[in-house]
Amino acid sequence: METAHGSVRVLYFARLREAFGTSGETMDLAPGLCTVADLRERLALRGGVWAEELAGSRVVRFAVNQTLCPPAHALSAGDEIAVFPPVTGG
Amino acid sequence: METAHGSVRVLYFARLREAFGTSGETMDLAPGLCTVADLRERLALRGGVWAEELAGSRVVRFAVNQTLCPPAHALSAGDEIAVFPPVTGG
Amino acid sequence: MAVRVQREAFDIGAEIDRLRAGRTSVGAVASFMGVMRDFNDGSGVQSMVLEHYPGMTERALESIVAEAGERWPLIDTLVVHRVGELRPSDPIVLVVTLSAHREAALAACAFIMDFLKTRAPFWKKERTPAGERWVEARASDDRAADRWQEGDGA
Amino acid sequence: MAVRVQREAFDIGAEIDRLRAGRTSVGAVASFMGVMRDFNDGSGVQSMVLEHYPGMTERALESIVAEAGERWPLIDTLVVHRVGELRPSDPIVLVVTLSAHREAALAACAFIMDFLKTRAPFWKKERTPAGERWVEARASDDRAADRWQEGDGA
Repeated sequence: METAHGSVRVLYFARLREAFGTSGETMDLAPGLCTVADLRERLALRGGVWAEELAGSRVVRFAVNQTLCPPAHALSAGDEIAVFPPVTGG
Repeated sequence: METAHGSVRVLYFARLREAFGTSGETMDLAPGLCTVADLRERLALRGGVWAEELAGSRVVRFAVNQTLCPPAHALSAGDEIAVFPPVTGG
Repeated sequence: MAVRVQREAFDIGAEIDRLRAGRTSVGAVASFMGVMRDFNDGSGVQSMVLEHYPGMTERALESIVAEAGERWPLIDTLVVHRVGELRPSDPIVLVVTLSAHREAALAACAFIMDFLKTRAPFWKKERTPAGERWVEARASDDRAADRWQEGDGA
Repeated sequence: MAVRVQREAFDIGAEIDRLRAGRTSVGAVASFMGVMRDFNDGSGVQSMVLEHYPGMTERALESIVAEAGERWPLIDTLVVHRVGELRPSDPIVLVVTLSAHREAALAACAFIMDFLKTRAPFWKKERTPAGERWVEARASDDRAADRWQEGDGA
């Protein structure tokens, strides 16, 4: 069931996945939820661990459709948005 | 049989060894033969392939006692002096 | 050019031999292998779990390797990165670059590692005597990646 | 730290495994392998003979490796260089550096190759369809070695 604006898939990895207790969810693209920065703000408003991880200045990376994106990146219906800490592979 | 000044061992490698037709010789440290540059000049005076390789501006390297040395390096009796083209290993 | 993400160990000698087999124009083979240490940030590490983002991982590695191929004349490139549980001394990542000359092979190998460290979605969680902890990203890794933007890459 | 000059081939995988065996503080293994190409300076090369200056060769390599060890925190270093007759695809030289972190291992590996290319007394003679010829030194190798004098080494 989608809204008029469509929805996006949001994925969480590593520390954020553990902190939030979920590896992902589907969110509706409501008015005011237009960019990656909007998404971060919207999630932080949930309070608790969400605010702790996302409300402050902690570095969080976002990938839209599997490509790293800056906060100003615009969201579209059907996007896969990943939210994760700076990577530590290699 | 050494002179009053003693002698040095001179070695030739690679293209120079082939051009000179020898891998080395013993030379007396006569007056005026004090540095690596003097040795180069002395050898070039032999003419022919010696002049061809050593009289001009062709790059030639010198090692004294197995360490690369500049032309001004002073020679001592008993030194092992190697004369060779720029190296091409690796 | 090949990129692999796998749970299994790899054999650096076999990987290099396979990559350069039959290629007589190769003059330079540079490689980097990242290995799990038994010590990090002041404490002993007993084991490690590597998490990744399937799909994006391969895309990110392919894009890094493609960028290296635009910057240097490479004959081939291999990137293998392990995921899952690892123990001290286990190889984690392997980068191999083939070129006619050493400058290209060595620079491309360093470049790929710097970008892999900052752009490829892998995360390490360490198990220490004091419990589990997610490894924090190093500021020096961001600086290492940034140096390639500043004009003189090679 | 080990330096070897030998006629025999070497096995890069076995060399790396032996060097890092039992060393759990190693986080980074960088390697460079120089390989004989079948083409150089515009003509096909059928075989090559590597001449060296026994005694000075080992001294020069040891001094280069020691200098790398002063510049970077290395756990160990291996240099193997072949002499005698070689054929296309044969490995010529191997440099392996071990460190806790990749920056040191990769920079030291490049540094050792740059200095080996300009200071270690090896000379290559190629056999081509047009006859034998001594390989000429490349000005770019001198420039590569010079860059380490200019302040920012890493």
